[in-house]
Amino acid sequence: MPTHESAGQGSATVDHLAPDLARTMYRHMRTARDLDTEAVALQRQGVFPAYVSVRGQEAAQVAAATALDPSRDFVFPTYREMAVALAYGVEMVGYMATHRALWHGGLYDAMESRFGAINAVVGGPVPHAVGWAVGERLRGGEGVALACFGDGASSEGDVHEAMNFAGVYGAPVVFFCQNNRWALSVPNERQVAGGSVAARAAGYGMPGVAVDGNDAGAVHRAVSEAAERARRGEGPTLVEALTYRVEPHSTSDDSARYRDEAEAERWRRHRDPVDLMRRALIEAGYAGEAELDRIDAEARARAEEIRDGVSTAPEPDGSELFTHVYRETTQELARQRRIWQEEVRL
Amino acid sequence: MPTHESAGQGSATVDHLAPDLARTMYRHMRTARDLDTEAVALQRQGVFPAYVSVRGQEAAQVAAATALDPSRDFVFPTYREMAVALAYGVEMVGYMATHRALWHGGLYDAMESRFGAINAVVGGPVPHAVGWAVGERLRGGEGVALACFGDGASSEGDVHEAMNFAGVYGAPVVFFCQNNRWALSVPNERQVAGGSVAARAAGYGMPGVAVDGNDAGAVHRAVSEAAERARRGEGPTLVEALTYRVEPHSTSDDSARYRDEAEAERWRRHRDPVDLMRRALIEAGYAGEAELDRIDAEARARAEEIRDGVSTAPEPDGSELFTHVYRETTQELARQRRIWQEEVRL
Amino acid sequence: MTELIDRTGTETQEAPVVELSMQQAVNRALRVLLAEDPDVLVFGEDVGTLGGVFRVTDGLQKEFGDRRVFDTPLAESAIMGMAVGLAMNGWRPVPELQFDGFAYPAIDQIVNQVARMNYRTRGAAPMPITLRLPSFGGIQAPEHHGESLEAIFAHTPGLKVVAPSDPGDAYTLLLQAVRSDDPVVYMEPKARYWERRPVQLREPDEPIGTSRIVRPGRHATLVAWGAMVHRCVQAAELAAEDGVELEVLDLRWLKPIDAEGLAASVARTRRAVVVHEAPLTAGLGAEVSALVTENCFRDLAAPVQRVTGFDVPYPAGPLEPQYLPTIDRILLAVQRTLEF
Amino acid sequence: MTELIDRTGTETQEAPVVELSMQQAVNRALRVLLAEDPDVLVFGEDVGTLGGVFRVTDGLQKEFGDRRVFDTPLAESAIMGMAVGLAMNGWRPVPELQFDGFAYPAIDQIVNQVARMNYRTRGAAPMPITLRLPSFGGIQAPEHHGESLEAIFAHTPGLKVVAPSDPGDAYTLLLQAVRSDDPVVYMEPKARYWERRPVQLREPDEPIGTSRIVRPGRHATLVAWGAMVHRCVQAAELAAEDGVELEVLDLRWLKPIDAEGLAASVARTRRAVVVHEAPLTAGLGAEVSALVTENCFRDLAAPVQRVTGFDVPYPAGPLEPQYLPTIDRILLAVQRTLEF
Ligand SMILES: Cc1ncc(C[n+]2csc(CCOP(=O)(O)OP(=O)(O)O)c2C)c(N)n1
Ligand SMILES: Cc1ncc(C[n+]2csc(CCOP(=O)(O)OP(=O)(O)O)c2C)c(N)n1
Ligand SMILES: [Mg+2]
Ligand SMILES: [Mg+2]
Repeated sequence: MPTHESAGQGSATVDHLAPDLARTMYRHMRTARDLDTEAVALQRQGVFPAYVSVRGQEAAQVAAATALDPSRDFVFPTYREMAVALAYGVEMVGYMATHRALWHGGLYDAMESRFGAINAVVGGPVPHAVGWAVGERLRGGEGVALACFGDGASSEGDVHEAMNFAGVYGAPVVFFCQNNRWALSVPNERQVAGGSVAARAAGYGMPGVAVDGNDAGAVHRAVSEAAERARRGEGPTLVEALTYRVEPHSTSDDSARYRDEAEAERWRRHRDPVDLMRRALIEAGYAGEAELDRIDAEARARAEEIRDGVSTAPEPDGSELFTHVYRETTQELARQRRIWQEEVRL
Repeated sequence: MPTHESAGQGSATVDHLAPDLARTMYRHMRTARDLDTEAVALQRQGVFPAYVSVRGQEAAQVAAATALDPSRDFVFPTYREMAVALAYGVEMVGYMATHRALWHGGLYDAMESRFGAINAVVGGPVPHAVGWAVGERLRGGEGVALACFGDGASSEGDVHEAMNFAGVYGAPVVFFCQNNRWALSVPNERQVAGGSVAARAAGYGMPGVAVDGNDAGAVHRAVSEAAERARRGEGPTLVEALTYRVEPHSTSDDSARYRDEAEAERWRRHRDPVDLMRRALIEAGYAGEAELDRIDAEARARAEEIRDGVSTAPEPDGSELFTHVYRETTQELARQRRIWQEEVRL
Repeated sequence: MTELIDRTGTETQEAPVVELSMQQAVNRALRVLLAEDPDVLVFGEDVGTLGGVFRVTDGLQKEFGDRRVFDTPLAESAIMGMAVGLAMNGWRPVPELQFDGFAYPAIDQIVNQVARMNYRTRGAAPMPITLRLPSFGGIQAPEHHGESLEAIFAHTPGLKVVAPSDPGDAYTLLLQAVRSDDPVVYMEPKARYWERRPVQLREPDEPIGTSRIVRPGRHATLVAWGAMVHRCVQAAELAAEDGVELEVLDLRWLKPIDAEGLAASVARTRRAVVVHEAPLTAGLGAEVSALVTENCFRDLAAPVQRVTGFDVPYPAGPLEPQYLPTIDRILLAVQRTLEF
Repeated sequence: MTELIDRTGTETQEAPVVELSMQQAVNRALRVLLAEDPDVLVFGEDVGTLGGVFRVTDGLQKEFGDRRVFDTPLAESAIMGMAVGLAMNGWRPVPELQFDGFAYPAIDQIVNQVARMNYRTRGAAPMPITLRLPSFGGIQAPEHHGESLEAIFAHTPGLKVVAPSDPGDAYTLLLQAVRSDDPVVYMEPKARYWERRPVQLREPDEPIGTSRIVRPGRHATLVAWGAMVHRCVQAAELAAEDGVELEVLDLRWLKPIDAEGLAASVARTRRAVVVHEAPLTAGLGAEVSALVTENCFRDLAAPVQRVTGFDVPYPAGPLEPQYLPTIDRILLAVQRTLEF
């Protein structure tokens, strides 16, 4: 069975982290939290047609991102990876643009960021991570792919096929499952046979680690170790971060229809990852209240700046419909573009 | 880790079987062997366009079939299940018709036989077994579904999705993997990450049993126990029968291109399941040479009868192209049938 | 076979008129089906406790229990594969796949298994499966939530395909689809889920494959299905102000297609414009164009015009209105055919 | 854009003539591609040690090593998903899916990922992937080994699709497909794998999307691709005995379709018959028919005829010749169009 590290402790472990790193993680978590709050507000104001909150998953996301090396690794995200993006260094106005529906995949440069386009197919990008990782080994590189997916996604065939491929090829992949207990309205009990995603790893001959997903330090350790294993050529690891989706699935969802919101409330109150991290920093002597307040203020400013950026970003021109379909366009598509020009743009 | 029962013993265990059952199993195995030999010959003679041999897998197949109750269970086969069909009581001329390409799914009645149509999509029928089993429980029945698949099929997403569904619903399914070491030209080492299909079971919270697939008694016990578990409402089990594909993948294949045929030869010589069963029957005092010779003769006669039946079966009439597309045909299809009548049948 | 009689015709007098959205009409139909046939099962992602992301299955689990209406894990291929096995055990499965774009992971089970199991077993194992698939675009949704897969389904032997355009048809056609012993893909136009309309809850009384003249006219026939029917009616209303009378034919059944109904309309109007959301190339508009031309070659005064989505991936919000056929594009195509 | 010049034209003089089957020609092309570009990777089920079930990749692993040419586990979706990731890491993947019917499990990755990753990333992550897919029927194979998926691929924005009909084109078009930075589905007509023909190993010298007049004629144009081109040529030879000169146009590229080449031919002949193996309804023949009609309406003397597989699942051996378009059916369609 997979190792459970500090699951359910209700605390964050930071002693093994350099103080600087721990503070940086806190800063990202706080920024993500504020940006999340701004995003929910933007949706209420009608600026975003919809938004998927990462609230409560900041520890898991920031820790995974900061355990990687953005100069050589590559992240394959889902649609709920805002704090991973932020902590990994993705240009955030471009990232948030997806929520304003400016461009499905986001407006950041996926290749420059080494952070794939936002992907809405549950499970779909996981094999991409394996392909990237196989390719990385083939060219002798030392990069590691992080494959993000949810507990619901673990049911998809693609995730299984990807894990089996990674095992067979010994590919440098970290399968990073954020188990937030819910896949839209379906809880783990009716989603994950056997109850543990991490437990699936053994069947592919790879280590599986279940870790407290609200403990940033624990997740950081687990992902770091998995990444280092992969980098050493020892193959894939599955890390399951046990956390909780405290918000509804998206702003279009009403979670009161299918769950007891008191449970979410308990997670918000007693296991909020940002609070836990703040407390741990102070207890470890890594930062004082004043310094943390300063970081909080900076985080707020950064979040507001991103909010303003995405709110005022220009809408893409309609011609972009046609620009990126092919590298080398076709006569037929050029003809259709003319029709668009004459009949739609007017 | 899954239990390995008598793996690699090079013997068959029959003590736990009633003598009658053990002799019946031997009869089926011998008949299947002879029919297989006839089928390969028919392919050489051009009667069959191609054939997939079950040679060496007779123990696994006959044992699985005889562990079930054909009056209430249901088998979901692949394309390599001839001995399962035979032992389960399927009308064998209709079964073999698929190899003469008379009808893709075979010409037996799948519903009457409680043995699904021959299915060439690797992994594809496995979710059907789960659906059938879920439906069986819903109507309060006690039937069990046997989902047949190969080691190669274990890589397909459908097999994973099916196992997870079965686990979540506690469906009465026996996942029956015949691991014959090869998926066409690809050996287990480059197919099954972790090396064991049975080991995957734990990840779905179900028992996984690896069993010597050339020991008919061992397979019978494993499948019986799995079926009884399922019948008692205790959910699915994964049984992996470890065996070996001693023939090429099909008559179109040349296995010398990718493997050392000496290995196949060792399996033929030392672990032939029909030989092992014969020896075990004698050793257990379940039958004497004379009786077994009589069974052998009967098996040969039966195989020849099936061979003759399938060789002389009439080809389907062209109108059958149109008969079974829908329960309620369409005007358009009726129109196309007229075109066929006027322009093709002539 | 086109039904020319208006909804108020005599044979439908008994059906009561109620005000319903399409989402409610589908819900009503499911309720009728679950009540009348104990073999009907409704399942899919989030259809149970939640009642579906569009609330189409709202209240069904409560009313019929979690054995008749239940959630599945998140795996589209297994949902359709399970439907096959349930059908083989005598059930009448009504699975939902949550969005059009997530039918792709299930295409293998749909094409290779659902659509041909009756054929493969020579009629022994019928597949009375109705796949409910919220479809088409127009709601500014995320990627993969605005796709039109009808051409793929219509190309698949063994399937029948239907797309209602209003609440009344949604109700009646779903009854017809689920009661049919053949597999049917039932495509619900998401963009039309919410508008409430006076609806007659009619029992099916036309054969599968019957189209409907939504608005009669004589200068050209607009052919559409799903949400585009409404748009064509709007275009026809505008054209009428200029004295151009457009007939709007709601194809409804995309397989089998009502070739006779199409031909009868175009024989009268001599001109046709087919409108759909899917990309142009190899879209179902090509089939309509080919069919009409084959059946009405001598009558046609102009080539059939196609007004469709462009050959580009379905775009995000702000570009959606520029991708989908606009009323302007429809009217320009009408003009082209009239001036040909 | 139709290339009217025969293979013996001046610009191709340098290419040596050798006798090759299509299977060998594809093998040669792969060898050239692997040799010229270290980023080319060939992978799929059984393509490595075995050299493919059709021996198309025979010897490649030996020559280029098992890092460039390798077997995968048995999972089609992951094969295409892996191709996406490899492309994002700078490789030029040439995956094989073993048979047409087993592309269905990979449709989600092909449609939702391969075809639109360049679009999704606004050009940051191109997908120079060539999917080699042994396709079409005619070899009396088991179920799912005789399917024609071109309509699905052609309907998918972001894909390009090509189907060679002879060894020479197979060689040249594969070079073109793999060197292209766009994803291409390359459909190999299995029934034509084995016949050896004198072949010029030509470098690509025409744009993507160029059709080819295989046989010039003036009474009607037969439009086909893959194995049906050969059958159309046979039909044309028979018709010629009766003084009917049929032009045979090998479409080759099924996306983009050579609309100009088609129109130019039909403008001359005024009649067209499109022939394909896939079922009729919503097949690519509908697109060809619609296109030709749109572009040649005034020239057309008769509606475009479609001679296709029937709307039934691809059948087993003995029924295969009754399912596939026969020479008789082609000639009857020619007669219909001539007598219209
Ligand atoms: C293939 C596919 N099927 C269905 C959906 C619709 N859908 C979007 S998110 C979601 C739940 C995903 O749950 P999980 O994987 O746990 O991720 P989470 O939302 O909890 O982060 C569903 C069903 C989808 N996006 N993709
Ligand atoms: C989905 C799918 N992909 C590919 C194939 C082609 N194919 C037929 S059998 C086979 C190997 C199957 O291996 P395994 O599952 O181990 O079964 P075995 O043949 O050994 O009985 C392959 C690749 C197929 N039939 N279906
Ligand atoms: Mg979740
Ligand atoms: Mg095998």
